[in-house]
Amino acid sequence: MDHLTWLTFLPLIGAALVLLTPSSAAQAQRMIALATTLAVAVLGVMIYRDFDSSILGAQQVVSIPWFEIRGGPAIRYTLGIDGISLLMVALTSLLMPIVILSTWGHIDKRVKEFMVWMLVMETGMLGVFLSLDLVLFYFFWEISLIPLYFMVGIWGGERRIYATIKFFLYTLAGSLVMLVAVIAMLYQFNSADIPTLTELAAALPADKQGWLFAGFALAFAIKVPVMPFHTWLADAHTEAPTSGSVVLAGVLLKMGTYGLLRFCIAMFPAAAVQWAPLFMVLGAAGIVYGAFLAMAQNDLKRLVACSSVSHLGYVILGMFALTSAGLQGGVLQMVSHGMSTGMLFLLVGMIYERRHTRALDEFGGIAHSMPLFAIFLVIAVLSSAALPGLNGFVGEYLILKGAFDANQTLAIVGVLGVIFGSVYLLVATRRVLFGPLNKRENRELLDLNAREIATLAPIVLFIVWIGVAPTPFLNKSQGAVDVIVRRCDEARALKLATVTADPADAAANLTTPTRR
Amino acid sequence: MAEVFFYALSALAVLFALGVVLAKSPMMSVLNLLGSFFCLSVIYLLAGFQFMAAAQILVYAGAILVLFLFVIMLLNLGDISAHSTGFLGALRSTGAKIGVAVAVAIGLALLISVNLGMLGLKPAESLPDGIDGMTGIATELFGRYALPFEAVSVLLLATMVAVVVLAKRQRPGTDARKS
Amino acid sequence: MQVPSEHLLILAAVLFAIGVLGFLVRRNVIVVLMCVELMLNAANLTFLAASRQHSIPGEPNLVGPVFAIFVIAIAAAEAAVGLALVIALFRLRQTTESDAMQEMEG
Amino acid sequence: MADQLWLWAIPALPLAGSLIAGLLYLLGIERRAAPAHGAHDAHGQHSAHGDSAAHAAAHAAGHAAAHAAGHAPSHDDHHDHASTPNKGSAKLAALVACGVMAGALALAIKGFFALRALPEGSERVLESTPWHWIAVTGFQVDISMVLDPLSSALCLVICGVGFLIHVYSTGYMKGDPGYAKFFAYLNLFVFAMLMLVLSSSLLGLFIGWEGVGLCSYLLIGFWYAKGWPAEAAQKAFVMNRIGDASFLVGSFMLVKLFGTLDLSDIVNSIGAMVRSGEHTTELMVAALLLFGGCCGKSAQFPLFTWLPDAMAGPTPVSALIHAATMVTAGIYLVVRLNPLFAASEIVLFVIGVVGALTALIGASTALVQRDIKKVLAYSTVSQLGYMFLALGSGAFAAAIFHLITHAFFKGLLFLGAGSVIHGMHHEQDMHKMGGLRKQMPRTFLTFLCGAGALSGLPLLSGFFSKDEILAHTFASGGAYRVLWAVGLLTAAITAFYTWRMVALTFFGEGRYDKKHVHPQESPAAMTVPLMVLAVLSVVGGALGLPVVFGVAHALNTWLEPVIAPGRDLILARHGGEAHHLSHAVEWALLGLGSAIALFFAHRGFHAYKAGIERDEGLARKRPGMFGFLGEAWGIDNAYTQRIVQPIKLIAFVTYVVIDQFVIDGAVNGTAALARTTGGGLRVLTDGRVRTYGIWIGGGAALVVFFWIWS
Repeated sequence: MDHLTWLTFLPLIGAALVLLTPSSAAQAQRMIALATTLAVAVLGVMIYRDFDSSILGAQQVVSIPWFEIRGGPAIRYTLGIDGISLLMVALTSLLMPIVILSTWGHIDKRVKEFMVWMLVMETGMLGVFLSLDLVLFYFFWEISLIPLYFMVGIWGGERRIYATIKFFLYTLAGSLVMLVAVIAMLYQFNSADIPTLTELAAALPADKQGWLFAGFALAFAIKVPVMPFHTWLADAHTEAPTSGSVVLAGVLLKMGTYGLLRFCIAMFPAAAVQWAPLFMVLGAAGIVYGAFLAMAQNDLKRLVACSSVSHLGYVILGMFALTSAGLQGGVLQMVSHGMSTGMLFLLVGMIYERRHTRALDEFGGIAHSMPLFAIFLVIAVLSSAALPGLNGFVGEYLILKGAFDANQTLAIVGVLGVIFGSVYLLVATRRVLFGPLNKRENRELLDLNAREIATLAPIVLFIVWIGVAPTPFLNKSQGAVDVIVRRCDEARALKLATVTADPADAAANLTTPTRR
Repeated sequence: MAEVFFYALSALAVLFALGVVLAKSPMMSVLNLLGSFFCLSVIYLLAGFQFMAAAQILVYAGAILVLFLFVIMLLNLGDISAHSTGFLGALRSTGAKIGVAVAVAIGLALLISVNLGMLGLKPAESLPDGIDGMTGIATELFGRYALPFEAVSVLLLATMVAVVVLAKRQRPGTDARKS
Repeated sequence: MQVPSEHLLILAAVLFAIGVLGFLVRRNVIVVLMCVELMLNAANLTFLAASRQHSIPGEPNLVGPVFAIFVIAIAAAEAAVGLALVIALFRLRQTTESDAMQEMEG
Repeated sequence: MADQLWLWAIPALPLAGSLIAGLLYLLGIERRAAPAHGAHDAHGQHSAHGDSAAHAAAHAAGHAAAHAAGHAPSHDDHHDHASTPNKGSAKLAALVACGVMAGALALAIKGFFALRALPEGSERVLESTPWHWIAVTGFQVDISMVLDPLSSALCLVICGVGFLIHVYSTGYMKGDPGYAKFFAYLNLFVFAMLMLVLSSSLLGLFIGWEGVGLCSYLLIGFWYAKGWPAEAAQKAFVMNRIGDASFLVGSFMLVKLFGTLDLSDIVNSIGAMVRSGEHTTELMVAALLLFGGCCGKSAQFPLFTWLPDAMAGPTPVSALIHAATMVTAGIYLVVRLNPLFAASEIVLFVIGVVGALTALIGASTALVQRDIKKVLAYSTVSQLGYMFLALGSGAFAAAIFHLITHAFFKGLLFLGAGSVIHGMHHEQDMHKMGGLRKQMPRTFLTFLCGAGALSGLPLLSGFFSKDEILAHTFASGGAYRVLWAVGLLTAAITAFYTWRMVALTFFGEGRYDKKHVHPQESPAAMTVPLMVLAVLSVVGGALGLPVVFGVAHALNTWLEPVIAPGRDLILARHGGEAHHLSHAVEWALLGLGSAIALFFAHRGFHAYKAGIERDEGLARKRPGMFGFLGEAWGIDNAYTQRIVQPIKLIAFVTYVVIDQFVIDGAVNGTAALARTTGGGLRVLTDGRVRTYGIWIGGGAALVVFFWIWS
């Protein structure tokens, strides 16, 4: 079999192995899950290494007939990888072993089921990023939804049922709207192949693209979540077990932004150009809104969840700037956010395991009893606050630069987020780490052990790596992004041409954004 | 000759079926059902389905109905007791009356659809007499339908397990929900 | 046999309707299960009638019988599970009346 | 221009030192790690089968250590040198840190001579191989290390003063539990600062710019256990971030205008752009936005309030970061991009006004402070204002001149204050000092040199640099004359508060608790750097003697290639005529400056020589004014009331009202609607199998009837 199929279904094999173990062998189940995810990571690195940046479209494609719909298109099992999905796949495959390793600390009941769900989820997520068939994509999309439902519902906190149902209904509502759009696409173009559909759909006039765009956009916007649809996120994060939060923030949310990029922008450039201002406004609003939410939180985990809303606002702002810098920044920010927010959730989980509270005012002065924890937390916070030289900065700078070229006012609103971001992050850091160590429980806290260091160290490595040398990462996705930017420029030129009825203007507009 | 047999058996099958529904005792229902199945079996034979006729007797009459009988005996429901509400007794509730109406509606619907000639059936003269030879059935089952066939076997296995789990008597001192 | 297939179908329809009648009216779960069997038989008869229709002499159509066999197998499974449930219910409630099972009320 | 790879070594050395020191710190700390296996106290069953004994032992040990740790926070301020000796790893860290600083200094000197070796008049630039940092289609950031006269001068200051302060810190921080960590931070800071001045790209500069902010954050909050240092650190970072946000937007505008962030490319293309008359507004806005960044970093009005709070950090930090180097980054940026700022008269004037205003606010506030470090902090704010005043009047070289002399004398004063504080067992209140000249003679003498330079006593370094600024401002004429008057007033106040500080600290009766506090001279590690800096403070003026002295202005000549573009733009605006003061006027200004400095220094010294009665009298007679000055004109309080509180309120309203009530209310309302509807419909599902059967059967019948009917 080919690499991509192995990559996608290896976790399922691991899940089957876990199922074969007796329920009581928790340690064996953990080790199997860890070994599986590590194998996937190795495979992911191999695929990353073999990736050829000079090819613009999908590569390493595998395509097998699956089934046919009478009167509709043939559905194929098609996997392939391009620059954008490559980064997402790399993020997923590298984050999962860390997530599994982190479960040692907080999953001690029904370990077997948890590991199975985790592995099923990995298959679902990898499938979403790799599918090149619309129906296959939808299939994986729904697959990846279910495990989190159980993770929150079984291993979650006190209000887990409320959070689960809210999360499930929200995303399901989005998915159903998307299903309608998917079916419409299948019958409209009589094809389920995503590259073919992209070509065909992009040729539609703007008004016809609008409805399909809206159908996909709503589903993805809920998943991201874009500002008015965000309330499920804070609840889901707060109630989810640490590892669930890490996967949710690290990868699942990226499925939304990935979908926006792959479907809404690439397939419907004309509609994207038309709706870009709205999304940029929502993105910028999300940045500031999320920051304000985070400032008002006392629960550390909820604070990090709100900061996610803010950070994903940047991604939306950058992507819908529809410029090379904005899109590239958005893609890199997806990876960066997975690293930094994932790390923050891990750290919050570690301290929760020790203190069984996440209320900020319960802490203070922890840097004294847990110096290593303090160092890791400060690194994660700085990465999240986009300190130059760490990963967050590169993405944010490119996003804001791209957004500035498209819309100065919104970019300035986004820059305000830089200030607010440092406020809530630093205030939280101070209240947890610094100040007098005047609570007895905090004095007796034990510092990180070797396993916890092992979960955090790889993330730190990537935080610094991406921060110092982002260009190799950016180069991977450059080709795919350039194609999208070109489509959008053409759509914009067409729109201008129809408005001004002056082809010379349109041509001029076409050339400006690509100027060095 | 065969035609007469068919109509007689048909009438008998319907009567037995009514017996199933109307009998007060479950035991009588089973016996009526058995009669109905026998009649159908012969009808299959007449229509040219030798293998199906055999299967009907062996599996339905031989296996399934024995299972019913066994359960009735096991639970000691054979006698007419407070355990069972007969047809007329059940008919007193409004729901059951609506049920009768729905059943009649379904029957009418089916009969009408058959009689309207919407199906465009061929006349009986051109139909063959023997249809399901063993060879043919076997070829189909293990050829084109091998996968469904295996799936059914898995289903039966799962059923066996399920039945054991469901019908197993709990040992005293263990809680079923925690095991 | 020179009986038109319509008559087979009419017989199936009548049997099916009787099955539905019992299913909807009777409260005894065992009888209800039997009525289900009755309906399944009616369905089998329909399958066979269809098979007969689509056969020409020397070239039998075997889809109908094959599906009837599947129906029989699944009916067996259904009956087994149903009866096991009846046993479980009887243990719990000392009755086989279906109205005793009303916990799933919405 | 050959590739000079070794230039990378200048910032890389401190970075390596920082990493090594950090590693040594990590090795040195006594960590109590949680058991490696399973979750912790939540479920003991993991540890129960196996290592329960070991676990219990670890727990007991944990208790003991917790007690020790519990004492530590209140301890580290008044640490007892004998009781907590530094570990070997910590000493090694200090050694490494000082060693890399010496190495960096040597390289900086090498760079200076390499530049001098290039022929005068040619472009004196050394550039290293670039590092391709960010590259996307249409936008690329390459960073190389560039040594030109300006960065070379600042490199020397950073490495030189930095080295001295590192040495000083080995004495000052002795016995602190975070000894190695301190040096790791300090080295990291030097790395960031060198990145800032050496980087060829505005974004590379920004790495250093935020990097120094980070180190400042870490070092201000070094004694985080006390609480308020952590708050001060946070305030410093956030206020810097406000400036940085402005900086970022400015950089976007520059990319849009020039398509690059390379500093020399920008400088080279501004001239043509100005002459073409295009994009004048954009240039102006970009300059003002970048200046906003400078206001944050260099503590100018209205963002200066973090700097006095930053005194919560250890004193060597105040000397290095908050006096000599980091806070001058804004001045460096303006000089580096001088044509951008010189392109618009308005921008220059805004800079001048902000500078003068800050100078006045800072100096007047320093008048009434009791905390010796606060006096120096406000003095720094004020002196930075001077530098911006110089930039505003187009005197870029004068600003750098004052930057250098200020680094010498203010570094010296801070270190001297640190020596005093060290000797006084961490007492900072000048009202509780007095008469220390006898106990701490070396500190006293060096402090005098610094105070003289700060107050502008004739022939000391500060005298020349300050005089040059005032002369330039005077020469610019017009509204700048008002700014000159403000500058002169500030000079008077400066002389007054400087000598007030000297008098309160070193003269009069000792006002401290003589039973418990025994002031003593600091060790050599601390006094030797003081002496070196004292010498520099005295003779530093030689770098830029006034023209009337008849010698060449060394610094002007050296910086000529860097500041020429901006100066030419200003000259072009004035029709090619420079404002030249006649020798007589220059002499007069020099005389005026000397007279004012001497007079007010005398007044300040005499008023406080005897004691603190004057302060008390002032507080009694003019409490309103005293409080107003003491709180830096009430600006900080205004921020708290007008900005911080409303934002907190907005955040709360956003969360509770908008998020919970409106958005989530809508969501839960939808759910409630569904539940109500479902409740109404549940009558239909009574749980009886037969009822469901009827629904199914009826539905099926309907479907068939529909089929028949159609």
